[in-house]
Amino acid sequence: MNRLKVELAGLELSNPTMLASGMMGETGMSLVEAARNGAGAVVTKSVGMEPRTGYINPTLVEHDDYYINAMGLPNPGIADYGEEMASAIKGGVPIFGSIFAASVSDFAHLAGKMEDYGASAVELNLSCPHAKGYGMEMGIDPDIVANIVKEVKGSVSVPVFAKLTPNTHRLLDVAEAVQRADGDGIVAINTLKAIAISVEFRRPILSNVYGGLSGPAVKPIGLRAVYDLYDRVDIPIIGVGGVETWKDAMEYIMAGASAVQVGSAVGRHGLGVFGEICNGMDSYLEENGAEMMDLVGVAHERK
Amino acid sequence: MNRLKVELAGLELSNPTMLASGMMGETGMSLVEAARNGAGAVVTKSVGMEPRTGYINPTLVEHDDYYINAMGLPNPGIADYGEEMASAIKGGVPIFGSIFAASVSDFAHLAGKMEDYGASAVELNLSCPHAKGYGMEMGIDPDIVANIVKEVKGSVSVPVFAKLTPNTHRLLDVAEAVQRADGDGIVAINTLKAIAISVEFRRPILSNVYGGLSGPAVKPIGLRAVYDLYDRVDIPIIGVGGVETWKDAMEYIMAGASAVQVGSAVGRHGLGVFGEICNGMDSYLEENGAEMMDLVGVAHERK
Amino acid sequence: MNGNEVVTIKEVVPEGKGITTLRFELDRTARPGQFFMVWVPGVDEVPMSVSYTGRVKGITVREVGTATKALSGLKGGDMIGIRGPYGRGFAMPKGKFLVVGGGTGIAAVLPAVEMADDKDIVDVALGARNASEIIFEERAENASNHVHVSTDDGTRGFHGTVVAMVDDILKKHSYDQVIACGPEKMLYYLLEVCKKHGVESQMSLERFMKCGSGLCGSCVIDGKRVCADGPVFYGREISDMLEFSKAKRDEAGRLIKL
Amino acid sequence: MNGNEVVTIKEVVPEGKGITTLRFELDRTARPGQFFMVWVPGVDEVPMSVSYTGRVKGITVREVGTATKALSGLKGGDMIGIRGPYGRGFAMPKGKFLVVGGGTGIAAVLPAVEMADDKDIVDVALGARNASEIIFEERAENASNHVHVSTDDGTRGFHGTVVAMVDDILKKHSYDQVIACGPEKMLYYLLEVCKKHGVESQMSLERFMKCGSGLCGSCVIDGKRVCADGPVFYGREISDMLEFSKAKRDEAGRLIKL
Ligand SMILES: Cc1cc2nc3c(=O)[nH]c(=O)nc-3n(C[C@H](O)[C@H](O)[C@H](O)COP(=O)(O)OP(=O)(O)OC[C@H]3O[C@@H](n4cnc5c(N)ncnc54)[C@H](O)[C@@H]3O)c2cc1C
Ligand SMILES: Cc1cc2nc3c(=O)[nH]c(=O)nc-3n(C[C@H](O)[C@H](O)[C@H](O)COP(=O)(O)OP(=O)(O)OC[C@H]3O[C@@H](n4cnc5c(N)ncnc54)[C@H](O)[C@@H]3O)c2cc1C
Ligand SMILES: Cc1cc2nc3c(=O)[nH]c(=O)nc-3n(C[C@H](O)[C@H](O)[C@H](O)COP(=O)(O)O)c2cc1C
Ligand SMILES: Cc1cc2nc3c(=O)[nH]c(=O)nc-3n(C[C@H](O)[C@H](O)[C@H](O)COP(=O)(O)O)c2cc1C
Ligand code: FES
Ligand code: FES
Repeated sequence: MNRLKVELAGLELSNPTMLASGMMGETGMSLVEAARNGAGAVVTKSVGMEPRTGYINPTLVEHDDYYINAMGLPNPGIADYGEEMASAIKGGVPIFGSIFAASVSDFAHLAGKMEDYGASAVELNLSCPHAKGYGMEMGIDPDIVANIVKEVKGSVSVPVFAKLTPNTHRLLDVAEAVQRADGDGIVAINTLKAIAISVEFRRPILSNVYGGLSGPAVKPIGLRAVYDLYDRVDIPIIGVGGVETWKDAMEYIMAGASAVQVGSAVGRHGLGVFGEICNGMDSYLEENGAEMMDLVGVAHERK
Repeated sequence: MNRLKVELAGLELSNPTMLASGMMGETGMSLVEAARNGAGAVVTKSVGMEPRTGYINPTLVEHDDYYINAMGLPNPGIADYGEEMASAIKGGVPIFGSIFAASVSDFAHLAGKMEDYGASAVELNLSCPHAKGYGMEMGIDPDIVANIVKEVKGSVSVPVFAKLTPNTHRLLDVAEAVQRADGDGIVAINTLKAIAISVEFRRPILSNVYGGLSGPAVKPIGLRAVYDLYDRVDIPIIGVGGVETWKDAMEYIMAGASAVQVGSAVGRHGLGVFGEICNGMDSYLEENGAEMMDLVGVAHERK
Repeated sequence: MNGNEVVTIKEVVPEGKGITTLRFELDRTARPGQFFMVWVPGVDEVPMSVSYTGRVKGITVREVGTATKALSGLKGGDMIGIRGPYGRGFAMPKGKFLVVGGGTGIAAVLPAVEMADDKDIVDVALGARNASEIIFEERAENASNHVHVSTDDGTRGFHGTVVAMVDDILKKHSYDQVIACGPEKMLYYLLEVCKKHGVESQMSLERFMKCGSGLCGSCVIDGKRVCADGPVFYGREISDMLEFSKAKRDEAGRLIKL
Repeated sequence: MNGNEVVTIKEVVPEGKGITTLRFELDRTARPGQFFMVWVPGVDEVPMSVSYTGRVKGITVREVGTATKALSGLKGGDMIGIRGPYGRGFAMPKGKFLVVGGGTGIAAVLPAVEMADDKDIVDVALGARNASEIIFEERAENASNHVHVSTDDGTRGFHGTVVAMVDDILKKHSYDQVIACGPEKMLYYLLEVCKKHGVESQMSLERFMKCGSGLCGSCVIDGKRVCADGPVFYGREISDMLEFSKAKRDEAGRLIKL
């Protein structure tokens, strides 16, 4: 019996761990590697209409407990990405096609392409904190988000997830807008807008100045977002932010997530992290005679 | 010569380190201790109209790189706080009287009392993320904030600082409102809304469920706030969030802060942290033939 | 790393009337005189001195209210949350020393008796209201050749307060230091006795604690944080405290005269 | 801890035509085959192999474009930003091994020569286009009794490619392993030669790197991250790579045929 199995928006995952968007997902074969290492599903790099080279380096700041990144959404563009999807599919796990765009119609176009390429779901990146004109700037407005979701829903038949930003006090309003527009699920959180400064050089480190904070430092914020979302919306929630151990993952599940995505830990600990999280959760479930789905949101029962 | 000296809103600080609000500041003698240990100024615990006992324990979650706290604004109430201020003044450094209230007129009343008690400045807590009806809920609305600041300015002659929340995308709009309303300075940031969950007990750890994230984990967000504020407003900025070393402090200064507040580090490293930060900054200034005030905002020159 | 952790109770030992020891495994270094913040979910989180400092740690609880009642009712296999250990513990004195425990304070000082690995350099004085509240006497005897016991009602050992007994002991023997924990009133008189005999002391104080880690200020006495700057202070430091035995703070931080 | 740090250049050593070593103090452990991300503010941050692994570390830069030009122009006292070391380095082989360096690749393998503390268990083959690009020959001789040198134009040592020279060496001597770094084309032929002689190898690969720490995927070859799963791979792993010597990715992640 597979205790780890979860179901969300009609998709079945053999376990609730997913590779987060941006983690090596530029290439199809990396997604296959993640699946081989135990990820229950994988998310592609956020792909846009045209190829983008991203920002020049430095694009990453590393610290004991966090990263700050400003890659600048490098991606080969949706046309070339078909080839990557063709290899990615060999991973044998559901693929979430992550997309970003500056207009509603571009979102719809990209989503359609992802479905054509074989994506099991679409993830709308409405939350990148450092790319001008994309992501977060639209992701804080419930009406804009509702429009995008509605349009995308009209053009694909796979489930549509909206990835939201925590850089606002309106997260819950935006999530409600997603639900109203028939969105199938919420992914939270993307990174927090952050900077790093070099004292020696008296300047910001990232070439783009601004980047996104991720890793263990953001887990308490991600958990809060998921916990709040679980009270506010009925559609499934995927938790992201600082997941490194089985306990981190379980905290998200108990807060209300039906699955978790793993980003920074893939750099900090390697791809083995998927197997370790799954083994840990499996032992816990066995000892407690429980199945994964029983635990979704249990932390709400006692406050 | 004292290279560390800074001036903000007409106040002179012998060095730019301050004890942040909430750190032991319930009692006057703790503020004296902080001053003796080298703090250039001290901020009181946020004091309200009535005594408050705060939330029951657990009120704190501790982690390698952060705390999450939900003290619940315990404080003896403004009437009793006069006695604490009478002892606090023996510290010989400027005291910022931090206040919180649910109405504009209460803010004005509290501010007046703090001035009467001998505060050198007033700090408006518009940003506590976990106390219902106070703090953050009003601190995200530029108009409400402008009203509070205007009213308080009308009732005191000491400078008025507004402490803002990072839990919104409107931080800069709120800061502009403070400036428009003749506020004398901005303090940023307060804690980020967060939770912690116990897997074993399948429940949130804090009795209040929600708390505020502080410590090294939030430094990149605090720096971002200060960096942005420096571009947007002309009034002085005090940086708070994750300051533990002289380099952390200097990063805030270079991002645009005229002073920094130290909170969590007082628990993590003890009160000796003020002396260490000052010594480190002093060596740096000496080696570089600079004075503190020369470095405020220098990171903006090269992007 | 003092972070939040959950441990499983391995053993529950009744020590005396209303006094219970809970043992659990925790892989952290704890020094005599330090304390944990102990969480009983749905009830409270309260400070408890470390009564066993080895790998299998222990706390010893006297039932006085809601949280201590919940703790006293736990069984083997139950779980509690732990933060810490926090605070400045007892420093190992140079020379010969006398360890004094009053009531539940005995639990806090017993590990200090055991930190001496020579049964002749540490003497012990244990006092309580009556015989049923004298705990850890055997543990003390395993670590010291001279264990004195007193009870207020005379049901065991010296009849009178532990302070009176210590006064007698100090008349006959000389020590380089006294180490103590107990009710503040006891510590007040003990400090007087130590001063009279010219002996330096280390005493563990108690104040109302919320964060336990030096942040919130609720435990402050004369500007010092009992949780972080203490709970153990030297007698000379305590002598300078205006609030010692005179006042404490309530949960709102208001000064309450004692 | 691999976090961002700023170091001061202690020494600048010209090694050959357009090749410069920068030495700086950095208190981190680095193994042969690992690399740093090196930041020149206002210019770029690029991957550079560790060419000295001791406390005073070094990188050896060949000038090919903007960033490497900026690095080559630095003077003692200048500062650079450092992240890392990152990646899987060379594993110390069991038995006798041959270290092969081609061009700037010599800088990356020299520490691998020095990890053997017996001059007889490691032999060395260094190759470059011409004599002025042969670097670290003396360093190699200090660590090995057999150092072979080749140049494409015959201005020093064996006249021909380093791969041709290694083919000769492998005909006469047997090794348990070959360790190599150099241009991908060289590695391609070297791998063929190793296979022919039945010798296992470890080779350090290069791909376009942004994050350097296994996150962004820009350095991926056949699903493996060169920065984190490599840069050193075993010959048997490289043989399975469809993109090796055939294709690489540009900055947008597009596949470019080689
Ligand atoms: C450093 C330190 C070490 C301690 N070690 C021990 C020990 O080893 N064994 C033991 O039995 N007790 C110990 N105590 C006392 C113990 O913490 C209190 O008895 C306990 O918190 C009472 O909680 P309650 O809910 O049972 O009682 P309540 O009904 O809540 O209170 C009873 C009395 O306990 C005190 N108290 C309540 N809450 C706290 C608190 N958070 N911090 C401090 N005092 C409080 C108050 O004075 C109150 O009047 C220690 C206290 C401190 C400060
Ligand atoms: C693991 C690794 C170790 C390396 N070690 C060394 C070394 O020890 N000494 C040395 O001189 N060089 C080394 N390089 C190569 C070095 O990183 C590039 O020469 C350098 O980045 C070129 O930058 P540029 O601005 O001078 O040239 P550009 O004009 O930007 O580019 C010149 C060529 O260098 C390559 N390049 C540019 N940027 C990068 C990048 N971020 N990552 C990888 N390749 C890039 C491209 O193929 C490009 O065509 C190493 C590369 C890798 C991946
Ligand atoms: C290097 C890097 C690149 C990322 N790229 C993307 C991206 O393209 N699209 C996206 O939606 N999120 C992106 N993210 C955000 C992650 O998917 C994730 O939401 C965030 O990092 C928090 O999770 P973590 O703490 O597990 O890393 C990126 C994060 C990092 C560190
Ligand atoms: C235990 C605790 C209590 C706090 N109480 C207050 C408060 O009463 N008023 C306030 O404005 N900020 C309060 N804060 C926020 C701090 O002043 C500070 O803004 C925040 O902790 C970030 O700084 P740090 O990372 O240095 O701790 C509190 C923080 C902590 C950890
Ligand atoms: S209990 Fe918070 S400072 Fe001591
Ligand atoms: S350079 Fe980013 S994964 Fe290798």
